[in-house]
Amino acid sequence: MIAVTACLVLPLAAALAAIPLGRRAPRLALVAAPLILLAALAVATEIWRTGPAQLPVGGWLPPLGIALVVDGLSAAFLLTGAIVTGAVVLFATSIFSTPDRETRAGFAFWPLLLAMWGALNAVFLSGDLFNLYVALELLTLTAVALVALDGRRETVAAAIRYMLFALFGSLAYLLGVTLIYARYGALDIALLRILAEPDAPTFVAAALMTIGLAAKTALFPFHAWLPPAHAGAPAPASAMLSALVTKASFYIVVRIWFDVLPVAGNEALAMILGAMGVGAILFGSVLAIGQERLKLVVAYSTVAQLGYLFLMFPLAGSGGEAQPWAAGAWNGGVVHALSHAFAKAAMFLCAGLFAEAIGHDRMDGLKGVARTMPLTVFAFGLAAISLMGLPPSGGFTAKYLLLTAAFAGGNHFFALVMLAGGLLAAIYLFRPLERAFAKPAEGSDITPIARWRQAVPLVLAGAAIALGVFSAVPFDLLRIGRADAAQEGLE
Amino acid sequence: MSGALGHSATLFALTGAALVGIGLYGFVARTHLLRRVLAFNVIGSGVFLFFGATGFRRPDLGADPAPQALIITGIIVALSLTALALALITRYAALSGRSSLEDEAPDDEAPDAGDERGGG
Amino acid sequence: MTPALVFDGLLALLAVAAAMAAIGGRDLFGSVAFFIVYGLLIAIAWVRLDAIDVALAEAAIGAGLTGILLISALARVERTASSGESGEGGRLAKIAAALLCAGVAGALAWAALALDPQGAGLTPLISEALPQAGVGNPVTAVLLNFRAYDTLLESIVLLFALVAVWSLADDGNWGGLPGLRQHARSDGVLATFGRLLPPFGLVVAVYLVWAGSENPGGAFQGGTVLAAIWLLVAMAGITELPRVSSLPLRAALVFGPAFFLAVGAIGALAGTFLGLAPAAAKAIILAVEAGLTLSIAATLALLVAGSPQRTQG
Amino acid sequence: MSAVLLGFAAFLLLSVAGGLIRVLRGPDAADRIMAVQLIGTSGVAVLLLLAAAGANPAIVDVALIMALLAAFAAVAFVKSASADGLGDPEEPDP
Repeated sequence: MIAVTACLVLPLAAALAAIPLGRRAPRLALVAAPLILLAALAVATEIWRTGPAQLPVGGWLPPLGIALVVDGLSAAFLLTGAIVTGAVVLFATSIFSTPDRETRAGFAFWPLLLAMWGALNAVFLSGDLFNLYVALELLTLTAVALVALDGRRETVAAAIRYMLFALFGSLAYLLGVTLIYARYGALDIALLRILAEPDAPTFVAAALMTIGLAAKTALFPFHAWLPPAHAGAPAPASAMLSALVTKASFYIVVRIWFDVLPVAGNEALAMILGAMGVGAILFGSVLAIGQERLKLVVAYSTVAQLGYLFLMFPLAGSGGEAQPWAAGAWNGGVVHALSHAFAKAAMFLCAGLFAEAIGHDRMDGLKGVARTMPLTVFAFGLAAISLMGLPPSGGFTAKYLLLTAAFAGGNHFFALVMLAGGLLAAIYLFRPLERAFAKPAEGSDITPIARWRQAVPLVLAGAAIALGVFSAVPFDLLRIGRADAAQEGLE
Repeated sequence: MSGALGHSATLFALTGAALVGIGLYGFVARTHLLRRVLAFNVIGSGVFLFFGATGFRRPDLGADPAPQALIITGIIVALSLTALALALITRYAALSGRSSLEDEAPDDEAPDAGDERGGG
Repeated sequence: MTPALVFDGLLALLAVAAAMAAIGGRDLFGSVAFFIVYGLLIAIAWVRLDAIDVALAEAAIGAGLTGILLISALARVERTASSGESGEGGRLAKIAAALLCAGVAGALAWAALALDPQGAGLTPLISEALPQAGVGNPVTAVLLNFRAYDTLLESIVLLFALVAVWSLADDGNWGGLPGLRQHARSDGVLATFGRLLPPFGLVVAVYLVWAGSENPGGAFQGGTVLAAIWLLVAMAGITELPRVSSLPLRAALVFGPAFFLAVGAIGALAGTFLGLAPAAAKAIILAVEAGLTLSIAATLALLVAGSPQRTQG
Repeated sequence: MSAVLLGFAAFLLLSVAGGLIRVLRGPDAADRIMAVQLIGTSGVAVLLLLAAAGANPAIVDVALIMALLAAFAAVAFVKSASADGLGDPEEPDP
């Protein structure tokens, strides 16, 4: 499958070429982005026709070599990543273009963004625990650098705080991986699915890897780094960070939990993850309500929304016994990750446009923007619908599935928290929208924004809605090659 | 490995575990940013030593080459992260005159000044 | 008690002591000194674990370059920032942290002792596949053939660490020279050192890369030595490092990973991503290693030098 | 034979321990640098003994790298101790 290789090689090659190209890098990115999107589409259609595949890199079969895994889950994330990143590339060309002389940020942004894309695709395609580590570190490196790109003291501090959590997360994950290798002599996830046994080293390894990845995903209580980092980065970078970078580590957790660990009997560990998710939903939502800056509202909303993702683990039930609601919870968690990616990317891009138009991102400055920037406000509203979980959106489908699983499994507490989270999201998202529709303040000065740039977040927000309207398509895609543990009890 | 006591692999695996503990203490309990990066490197080499020792359980077969290769990769990755962390810290020191993150005064001018510092 | 056990026990004890001193000390300069000693001891431990390739990497990178990065970062931070570790947590927090860390170390030790003492890992599989790998050193075979994909990503990680470091420059200095101007007395010890050592280092570096295919060594170790030599010459004030805007420099930085990636892509067109035909494997691996050595050397040297800090030489 | 060599190597480690005390006590940066250099030299000697004990010439390469990089670390140390952190203690004051 040449398309799979293209998904890895194209963004990395573009990232490398962007370094010597300097000022011409934006044009290169504009050429590369549609190609990578096409490659991701080709991967999805290919597995749609022929089913899941395992591709040994270099022809060496695991455990000796590394195998790439292409199934519905990886294709869904590849495609989401390609759509969001493609939109970000388009959006960023007018911010980080340097027509006359190469500038620092104008140089650094493009190779970092393209390498981030390559790292994301590498994570989504890798089936090897150590290879995932290297890909994850490439992702972290580019993410931290993009947080600090502004160069102000506060953003550098935010980047350092992010880096400290990320370093902690890497070490914990790496330690888990070494234990797995020491125990099984293998790092391939598909092989480990067969080999794994519920014993002491496996349990310690699972706990370490999960904690490390949770820190990288900013799951409560490891969330403290996220709001300043995501709010301080330039808008296109914030969109990447909130939409995709946090999802990459979550994606690995899903792979590990449903492929490696179903045998490890981690009822307690799953409940801890669920409790952390509950903490994230409540804590993130309540703090989002109190923020006076739009980007911080959106960033705290990310903290809250990430919490839903981790409810998937206790709701799907571990231990591998057939639970009729497991598939629903799994689908709900994954669709939530995808629709949040679209909605949050749209929202950060909207926030960036508002800030450009009014010169800052304080909430009171938003008064009346609905009149001058109706397109952007509409996109923000659509994204908000998905985040609140209102129909007909991807966010609704996801939360509906998670809620159904919670009631079916008798987890009423989780259901209650999810409902409360939806209500709180309505409150914190209503505040900026209410201001946008208010009467404009006297003497407010608004810089006009080009229409095509306002259309970019609209497309992303539309994708979040479409995920709900046409939910049969993602469900069929995700079904391809799904792990047994996520399939138990499926009709 | 307990069956092979007297053989140095056990000793070095336990040393690696101890180094992870020592480094982790420095990483959480000390505040000077440079020392935390140093602690990160101590944890890292502890993890590697632990890994390498578990790969040397069978002296009759020699050291397992796979962990060795992974460790070399890990050393380069750790160096890359260290270099970035140090560059961030020098930049931060130049901008703020500080060498630790704690007691940071909230800055009202900054659009990103988080007004919440609780949690983990 | 065999002499081997006495030696290893003493070595482990010293490494733990050096680590504790590096973590616990008051004076940061002393901590960095302890860290370098710690790295040397760990390199010796790798020799005792029969992992010569890792020992080389640790001596060159873990102890060598990381230590030097720390020294120069310390010098820069102390020039601009107030020192002192104010705001360290209270006694109770420290005890809690110590207990947590002891718990983690204990859990690891417990997991290590629970492992099967007969576990052979991948050793048998690797020896079986080695004849098709193109190189005789099994570690190089894993790095550049069996798990070449890891190594490809890792070379890109290193390069992007440099891009990230550069991205922290002052806007006004963009495109300029990395680090501050170095100077030394023209006939002093340092300058003499800078003239004498390069030929030596060059030979050692080339030897390490060449030897890596059959014996311990390889691109990363050789590249580190080259980087150290280049930096030494620059530190002695004999040459300047190039501007970050220099196209030849950027080409040199990108060349190794790009060549490696191209090899992978060509393999994909022929059927397997990063696939190397056994007959051509040795030649391809040596070519990739040569390219990587060049790029790694340039990247590491510029990582140590830091982001551009001036526009005039 | 190898046991004797390992015994010697262990003895050299004791000198490393002595060096560690000097690094700890200082009091000057220069004392610490000198102690690190001493330890580096002992480390090289230990490696050479291990190479002989294990009859493994590749270990000599490790010793070679260690010697080279230790010299380099000394330069970096000396640099950082000079007046502006970029010069050479031998230079006359500018």
